[in-house]
Order: sequence, then C-alpha cells, then structure tokens
Amino acid sequence: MLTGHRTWIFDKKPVIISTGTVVGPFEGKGNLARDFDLIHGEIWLNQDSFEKAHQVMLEEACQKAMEKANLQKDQIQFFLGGDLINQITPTSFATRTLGSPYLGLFGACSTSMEGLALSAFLVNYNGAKYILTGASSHNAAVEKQFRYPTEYGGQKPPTAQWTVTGTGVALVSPMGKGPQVTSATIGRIVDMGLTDPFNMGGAMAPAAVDTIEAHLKERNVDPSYYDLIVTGDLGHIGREVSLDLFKKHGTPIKEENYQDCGLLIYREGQPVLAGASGAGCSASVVYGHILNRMKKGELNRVLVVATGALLSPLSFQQKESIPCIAHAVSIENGGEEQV
Amino acid sequence: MSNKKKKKLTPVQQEYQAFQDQRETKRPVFKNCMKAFLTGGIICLIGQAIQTFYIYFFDFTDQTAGNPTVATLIFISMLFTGFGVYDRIAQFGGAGSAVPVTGFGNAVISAAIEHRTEGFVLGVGGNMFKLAGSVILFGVFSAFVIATIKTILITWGGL
Amino acid sequence: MIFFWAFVIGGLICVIGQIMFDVFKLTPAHTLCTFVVLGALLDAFGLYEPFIDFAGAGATVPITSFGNSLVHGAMAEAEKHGLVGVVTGMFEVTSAGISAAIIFGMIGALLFKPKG
Amino acid sequence: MDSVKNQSTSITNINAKKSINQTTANQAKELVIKRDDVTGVRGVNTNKELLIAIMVPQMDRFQLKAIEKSVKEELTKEYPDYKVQVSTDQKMFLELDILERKLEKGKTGEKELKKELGNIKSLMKEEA
Repeated sequence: MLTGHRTWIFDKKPVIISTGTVVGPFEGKGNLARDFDLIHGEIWLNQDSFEKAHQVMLEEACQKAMEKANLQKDQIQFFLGGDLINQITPTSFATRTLGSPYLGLFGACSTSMEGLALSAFLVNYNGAKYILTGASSHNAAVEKQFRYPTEYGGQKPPTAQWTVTGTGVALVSPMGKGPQVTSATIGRIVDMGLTDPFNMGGAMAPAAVDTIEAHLKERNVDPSYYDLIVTGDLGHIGREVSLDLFKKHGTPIKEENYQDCGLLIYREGQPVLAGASGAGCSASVVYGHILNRMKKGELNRVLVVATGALLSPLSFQQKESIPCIAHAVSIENGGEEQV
Repeated sequence: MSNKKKKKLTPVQQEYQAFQDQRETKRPVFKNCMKAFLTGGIICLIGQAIQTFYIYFFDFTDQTAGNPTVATLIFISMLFTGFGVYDRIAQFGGAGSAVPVTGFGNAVISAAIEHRTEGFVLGVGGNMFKLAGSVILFGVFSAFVIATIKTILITWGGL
Repeated sequence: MIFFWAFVIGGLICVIGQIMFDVFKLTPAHTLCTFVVLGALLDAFGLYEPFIDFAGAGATVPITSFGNSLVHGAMAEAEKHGLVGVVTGMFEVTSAGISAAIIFGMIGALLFKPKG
Repeated sequence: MDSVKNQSTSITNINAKKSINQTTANQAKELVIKRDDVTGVRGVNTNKELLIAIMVPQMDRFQLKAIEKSVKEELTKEYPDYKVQVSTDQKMFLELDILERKLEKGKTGEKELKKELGNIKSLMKEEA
C-alpha cells in the first residue's frame, strides 16, 4: 500500500525466512566473521577469473539460503539481484545456474535494498511464494573495472573506501519464521555535483538523508521508533556528514542508533581508509550480522538504508558528477509466527 | 575545483559542497610529501647504485649506463608487482613510487597481469598500455613538437 | 656524493608529483603526462642535461627523463637528417625503457596472477 | 667507489722512463689539477694523442659540459701538437686509471697502449 509519495507499507508483512552470506578472506578477518555462513580463504575461489569467483560466491550464498529454508532450486520463483560489474554478468550467470525466473537489478551499492523492497512488494501482493534477493561485489573485480588494475600502485586518499568481497541473499516468503519486512521507501536521485570517485561517502550522504527523512515523514514515525538505523556504505565521512545534516534539518537521530555497514564490517586497523563499500557490503552485513542480532532479540526494529553511487568509469572520465540514491527498508521482529 | 565549474552548480549544491568539504578527511599533504620524498629518493638511490655497478663492472659509460639501469629497475618493478608488493609501497609512497620509471613499469605490468584472464591477444595485448599509453603519447608528441620547432629554428633561423 | 644528490633530487621530483596528486587533485596519469611534457620542455632549453650531470639517477630515473631523452633522440637524428630525423630518431634513446616494460609485462603476465 | 674517491683528490705521475714517454700527460695533469673546478685527473698520451679524464666537484657538475670544454681548450692551446680529448665521464676516469697503473708497472708496450686507447675511445663514442 502506497503511503505518501514513495513509501510502501507491507500489510502482509513478508518474512525473511533465511539468508545466505559468503565473504572473502579480508572480510573474514573483520569484526563480523562469526555472522557469515561461509568465509573463503582466498579471493580467487579456485576460479580462473575474479568475475567467475564473483559468480561462484553468489551461487554459494543462494545455496546456503535454500539449504537453511529446506527448499529446492525449483521452488524459488524469482531471483532479484544485481552487482557492480558491467551488465551485471556475475549475477546473471549465477542465476543461469539457479535456473529460476530472474529480474536483474542495478542500483550500485543500493541494490540489496532495492531487491528486498521489490521482493517484499511482490510477496505482499501474492506475486510469489519464495523469492531470493541479493547483491554481491568482489573487491578485485570491481577495482579492475572502476579503478586501476589491482596490482597498480595508485595511492588512495583517506576518503577512499574499500570494496567488500562478499555477497548476501535473503529468501522472502509470505509465511514462515523470521524478521518481517514492514515497509520500504524508494529513493530518488540526489546529485550534489560532487565528482571525486574517491569520496563516495560524501557524495551519497545527502541521498541517505533524503530517503530517511522521507521515510520517517511518510510513515509518520519518530526516529526513536527504530532500535537502529543502518546505512549501507557511507563510511566515516558520509556518516559524519549525514549526522550533521540531520542536526541541521532538526531530525532527532541519535548517534548511537545510527550505524553504517561500511564501518561495522572491518576491524579497526584494517587498511580500508574511510570504510567499506560495494553492493556486497550492505547485503552481507544486513543479511548476516543485523538479522542475527534481530533473531537474538538484541534489535527489534531496524531501518536499513542502502546507498548507491550511480557512476561508471566512463561517466567519471567524462567529468559528470556522481548521482546518488538510497533505498530504505524497515525490518521488524513480528510478535508471533505467521501462517 | 575551478570557478567555471562551480558556476554551473545550483546554490543548494554549492552549499552542500562547502558543508561536505569541512567534514571531508583532508589528505595529509605534508606527511604524504615526506613519504614521497623518502620512497622516490630510495628508488633513485637504488637506480644510482645499479648505474654505478654497470659502469664499474661492464663496458658502460655515464651516458650509456642509463639504459641497462632503466631495464633493471623495470625488471625489479615486475617482481614487486607480481608478488603484490608494489601497490602496498605505492599506498605508502604515493608519487614517490609513481614518478620513477618503476611506476611506469608497474603501470604496464599490472595491466598486463590483470587482463590475462581475457586472453593474451585481447587481454594482455590490448590492455598493457591502458595506463602507460598516455605517458608515451604525450611524451612522444611533445617531443615531436619541441624537436620540430628546434630543428626549424636551427636550420632556418641559424640558431 | 652523487648518491646523496640522486636521493635528494629524485626525492624532490617525487614531492612535486605528490603535490600535484594531493593539492591539485590530479590523477596519476595526468601527473605523469605533465612530468613527461615538462621533461621534454626542459630539454628544449638545455636545462635537463646539467641536472643529469649533477644528480645522476636522481634525474634519469624519474619519468621526466623520458621526455628529455625522447627530445634528445629526435634532435640527434634531426642534426643528421633534418626534419625526417625528428620522427625516425624519437625512440633511439628511450627504446630500453619501453621495450623492457613490454618484455617484462609479458613475462609478468605469464608468471603471475594478480594478488588482489 | 671509495677507492676512486681517494684517488680523485690526487694525481699520479707515471714514471717517464718506463716504456712509453708519459711526460706530456704528466705535465697536462699538473696543469689541470690546479684548476678549482677539477679534483682529480687521469691521463695518458701517445705520440699523437692526449686523453684526459677529469673529476669535477659535485657542486660544479651543473657546468660539467662547460668545464670539459674549457679544459680541452686550455690543453689544446698548451699542446698544439697533440690531438686532445677531455672527458668527465666516470667510466673514462676508471679506464684511464687502470691504464696508468699498467704503464707504471711498465708492462704495456706501445702497440698495446694504442689498442687500449682505441677501446676507450670507441666506448666514449657510443651515444647513450
């Protein structure tokens, strides 16, 4: 049901019945290692290219999610997902293995929540019984495409962020046990004219603020309604900038209830500069860490705001600014199991 | 950013950029310069050592020793790039590792290694110079212009 | 003594590069292109050779010397063959650097895999 | 490296009596070392040629080519009968140093000396 301009309230409360998260070695050394289903020891995953490794990671995550929910491949009705590589080939190729009907998405690093919002919408209106949705990224594959060859010696400024090698998928269903998707706010493009591809956080912060404020207003709730508002990959700079923007706009968001996936995933001292980024960042942290905490009852209401910078190497070279977007999805613990 | 570019921005964008600028982590310019000095200096020092070695033990003069020195440095650069060390050095040294010829070698070699998965012809061959190509282009073209002007001046201007 | 100056001059050239990175926010590619053109220009006025005499590898190892030796090669041939020499002599001096980069690039691609 | 540094502050006089007469080279060295912008000299002569390698203090190396030229002019004026060659190249200095020592020991004959000089000269002609 549409509320306001761009918020959907899901009255049937679709359930995330299971998740699958797979990450690389660098993430395995981070803070959240215990929350991931599978941690690979090396970034090649025994494949002969980074792109194939990227694809395999997604296949494994889907497998994990289906295993946990006791489902077979042919029971999955739709797959909604995407990644950052040209024409989202890793996701498309992984879905070729999966064999289910497939809707490819691109929202850069906001793909995870774009997929979850759409899946919840489809499920809410009886469009499907089981939908798999997810997003993934592979550090080396993304670096290769967006920046320089991985072994090239280019100094990254302190504003740069580290692309996560990781993937997270969620199985959404109208019934079952698990955290429920209660509402979603679709973001609009916010472009503040920033052009520095090594400062994504600063570019994306206004988009996150725009979506969060719209969500709170249209859903008519106070920020304190949520135990946690978690952004996708704003990093240190984006988080700080967005907090100051909230202050400026008079939105009472408490610093301790406002976190960022890009800051949660890595340990202090890992050389990631301003934090993590990548489509797999919010996907793996939310579907791994955040949902685990919800299942344990540490968190009951969470608003996930995945942020994306919609640039390409081409647009950057043509001196275009960086358009940004953020999608918000609220995930809440339901009282009792739905049937 | 130039003023011309700024004029195209809306007031809201300008306001946000100023806002963002205050919060952006500043690049530690002085510290980076020190690191670049150290890294670049050491690479040149190694270069000098190699050059002296070639002069003392082979038939190379001050003039001709430059060539084997450059080749040797690029060879070392290949090893460091291949073993995944050069990008670490570069994160520390910045321009200190990019400006010496080893940085040129690194740009060629890293691209070659990276695109091996696309095959040797289209991958390695097609991408080898995707970073270093511009250096060659601008070097050659500017040298062409300069040498042409100079030659014309010498021939007809009696310089 | 030459070792000391190779270190200092080489280091200082890199500092200029770092300033171009950090203060003028140029990409590495833009910085290096600027350096090469600068090297060629300095040689046009005969200013780069004394630098090499003074600092040795401190002046020949940075990429500026690439522009310098391109002009050098071109000029040496131009003295013999006129304007045609500008084109034919271009790579006379710099061939070592470029051929080394190509050869070791290929060997690197055969031997190594990116480490990520 | 160190050995050259020490040598560079001095000049060596080769015994004139042994094998080939090196008086001209010795005199030329005495003359050149008096200059402020030269710290070391090596040189050898045949009956037609005079080869001199000089070392220049670090701070004067910016004017390396000019110094080379002026030393050459000075020597050409002094020894008009000889074909004078002056070099600031480190390699030349090293090679002449080796040759001087051989001459000092008196083991080098005239033929051999000419051959060695030919080698050194061809080395110098190679463009970078």
